[in-house]
Amino acid sequence: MIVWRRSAPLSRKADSPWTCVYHQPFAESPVPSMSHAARVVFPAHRLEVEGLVAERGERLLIQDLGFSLAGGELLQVAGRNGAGKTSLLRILCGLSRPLEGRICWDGVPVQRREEGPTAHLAYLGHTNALKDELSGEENLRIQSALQGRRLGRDEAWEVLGRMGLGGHEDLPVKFLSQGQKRRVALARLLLVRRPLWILDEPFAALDVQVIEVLRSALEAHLAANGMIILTTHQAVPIQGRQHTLTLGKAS
Amino acid sequence: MNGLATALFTLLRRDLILALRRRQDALVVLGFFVVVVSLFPLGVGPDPQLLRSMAPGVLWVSALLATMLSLERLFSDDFRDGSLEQILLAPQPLSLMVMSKILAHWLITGLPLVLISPLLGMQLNLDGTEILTLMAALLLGTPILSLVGAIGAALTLGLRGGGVLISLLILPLYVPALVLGAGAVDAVMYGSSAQAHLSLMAALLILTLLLAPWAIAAALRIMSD
Amino acid sequence: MAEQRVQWFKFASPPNFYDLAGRLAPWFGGLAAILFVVGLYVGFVLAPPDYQQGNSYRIMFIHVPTAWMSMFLYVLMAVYAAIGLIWRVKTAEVMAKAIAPTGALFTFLALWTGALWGKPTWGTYWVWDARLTSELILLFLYLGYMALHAAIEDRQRAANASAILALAGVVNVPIIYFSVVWWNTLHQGASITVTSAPTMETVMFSALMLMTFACWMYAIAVVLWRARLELLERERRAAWVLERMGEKA
Amino acid sequence: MIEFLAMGGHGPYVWGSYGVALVVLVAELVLLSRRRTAMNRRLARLARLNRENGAEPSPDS
Repeated sequence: MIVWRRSAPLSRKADSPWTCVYHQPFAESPVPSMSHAARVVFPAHRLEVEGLVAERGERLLIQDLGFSLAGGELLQVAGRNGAGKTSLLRILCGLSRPLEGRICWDGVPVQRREEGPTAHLAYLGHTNALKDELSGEENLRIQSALQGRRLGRDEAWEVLGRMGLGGHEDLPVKFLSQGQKRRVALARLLLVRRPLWILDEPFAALDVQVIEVLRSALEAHLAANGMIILTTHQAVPIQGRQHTLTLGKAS
Repeated sequence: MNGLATALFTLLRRDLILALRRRQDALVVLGFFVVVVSLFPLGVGPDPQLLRSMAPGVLWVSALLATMLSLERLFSDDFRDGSLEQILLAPQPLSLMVMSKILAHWLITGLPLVLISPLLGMQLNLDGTEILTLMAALLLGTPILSLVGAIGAALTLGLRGGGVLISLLILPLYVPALVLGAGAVDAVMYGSSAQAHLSLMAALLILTLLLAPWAIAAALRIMSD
Repeated sequence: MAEQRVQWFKFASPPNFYDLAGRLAPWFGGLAAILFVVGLYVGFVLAPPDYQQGNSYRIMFIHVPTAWMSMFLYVLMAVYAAIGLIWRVKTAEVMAKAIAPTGALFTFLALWTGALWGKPTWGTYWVWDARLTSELILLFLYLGYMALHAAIEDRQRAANASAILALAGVVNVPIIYFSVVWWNTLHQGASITVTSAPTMETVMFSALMLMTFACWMYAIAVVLWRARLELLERERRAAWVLERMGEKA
Repeated sequence: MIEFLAMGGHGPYVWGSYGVALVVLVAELVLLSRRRTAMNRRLARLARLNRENGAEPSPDS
């Protein structure tokens, strides 16, 4: 089985699957058959944020912020530079502690969740969180295992192939271009199968093709009843229910 | 539980693989240890008796310095490329994940020091039992160095001149390990038993194992906030 | 429980602490001055020369209190650091930071006076005896704490990180002390036994106590003063600071 | 008096200890008060600027 897959991996067939395999089916049906994230349809979840207060240095960044997000919804966090967008995302992830406020997942404060405060989310920051010395496959399998999910080699290869990295799976990441590295990082998002994606400037410094890959991945995730919170400077049209939250309007 | 074991083992394996692919890092630490110890006779003269009586201290202080050298990169690589954030976000308890990383650090830097110490001990005229005691003491002591050092490495994460700062923060905390470790060899040298030293060292190791991971985890959360 | 918490936070709120510390500090300072004068009088005029050490033993009246203070203050600093870290009480964080320089200063004085006492007693300024050695390491711990605090720009993060260091240090201080004592006895080094001498007269003992209390009062006064300054600096954009400064201007 | 100052031959050590202690403690106080004046000046200016600009010290009060 494994040998057969390795000799003829899915990924080798198409060099640009984001147009033919991944994206296009999605345009027709809300649950694209080839998308990994979409194959899993998440049950209805709810993220609620109440009375969030945060400061950076001595500056009050966020004051009494509240919102709620349901499955299939996207929240775009907008605001000028330094308004606290990244800080907000890091708070939502649990990487930073807010001064006050509650973040609830399905009505339970995230700190009290049995599965752990971060078991419902996947985060993609400015950095790709990849190890240069490891190959894309190794990076993905390690990242996935760190999140508690053992990942087979075939699955890693398949996702990398869908990301248009066919033939690059076992190459150390340092030989990949910036855009290709970002694609490996995006592949991680698909693999960990978390209902909430928190993405910090996911479109920054991406070439057009990768933007398209990401866009369709986001749409597939929304279609699978996932949630997305992201910050972005670029206006990228995404189909699905969307909200915008603008930070730092007051000053 | 299974997920936890998988995650811990994966992190350990990842750090070991990375160390293997960047072998020079670990070798530099080992080389530093050997060079520092070898320079001492040039400084104090070749008198075998003098060298022998200085050997425990020289070997232990060199081991401390070699460990210091390796600490700076313990978390900073993961911090820079963003892997640390992913480790913080993993559902597993951070203090256990940290233990995996430290075990890897010890296997990469601490264990080689233990293994090469007999050679350096002979260079400094230590005899058989003294060398065995030295190895035992280093075997118990180098994990303490890794654990305590990791606190410093976590606290200086992302700071300019972090490497120098680590030494100031951590070297005073190394005093008990130094006293016990060098004392064990001294005790054998002066004809008594090293058992008391080694038992205390083991107790210290257990205490450090219980407390340090908590401090490291807290420090990592604070410094990556 | 909740009400108690509110009460405590009200007392510990920066403006209240600032005002209270400002009112209390001069009293502690004055008390320190009086105690120093009385303590020195008892120590130098009333206490007779020691039959073994002559007059050099009078260094004890400053050496021992500063050595005690250096250790007490480190523990106190760690306690405040822990309170600040766990309950996020800003004033506790500020207190921890304010204690460090005074603690380091007392440590330095303990070392300096110990060395000067060592010369007439042992014939050399520096002896690796247990107390001096652990004082030296304590000084390094204080310096490390202050260096880490200074190296981190963000105040909140600096307070939290150095709190961890202070806690790691305070767990280590007794271990360091005992390991150094042990090391010292194994190597048959010298050690000061004067303070524990059963023959110490009541006059000497009271001089020692007076000087210790004087050091305590001094430390409290100085720490409160410094904590006020730190608080002003940290909260310089807060309304209560502007109010108080506006009155003065 | 001279006898008192000589401390039975241990004068330099005794007075060296107490002298340095005095100098160090006073220096700490002086440094603190200097820091205080500097900060007062800076904060008073901040407060004045705040009033002149007509800005409320706290936006939500």
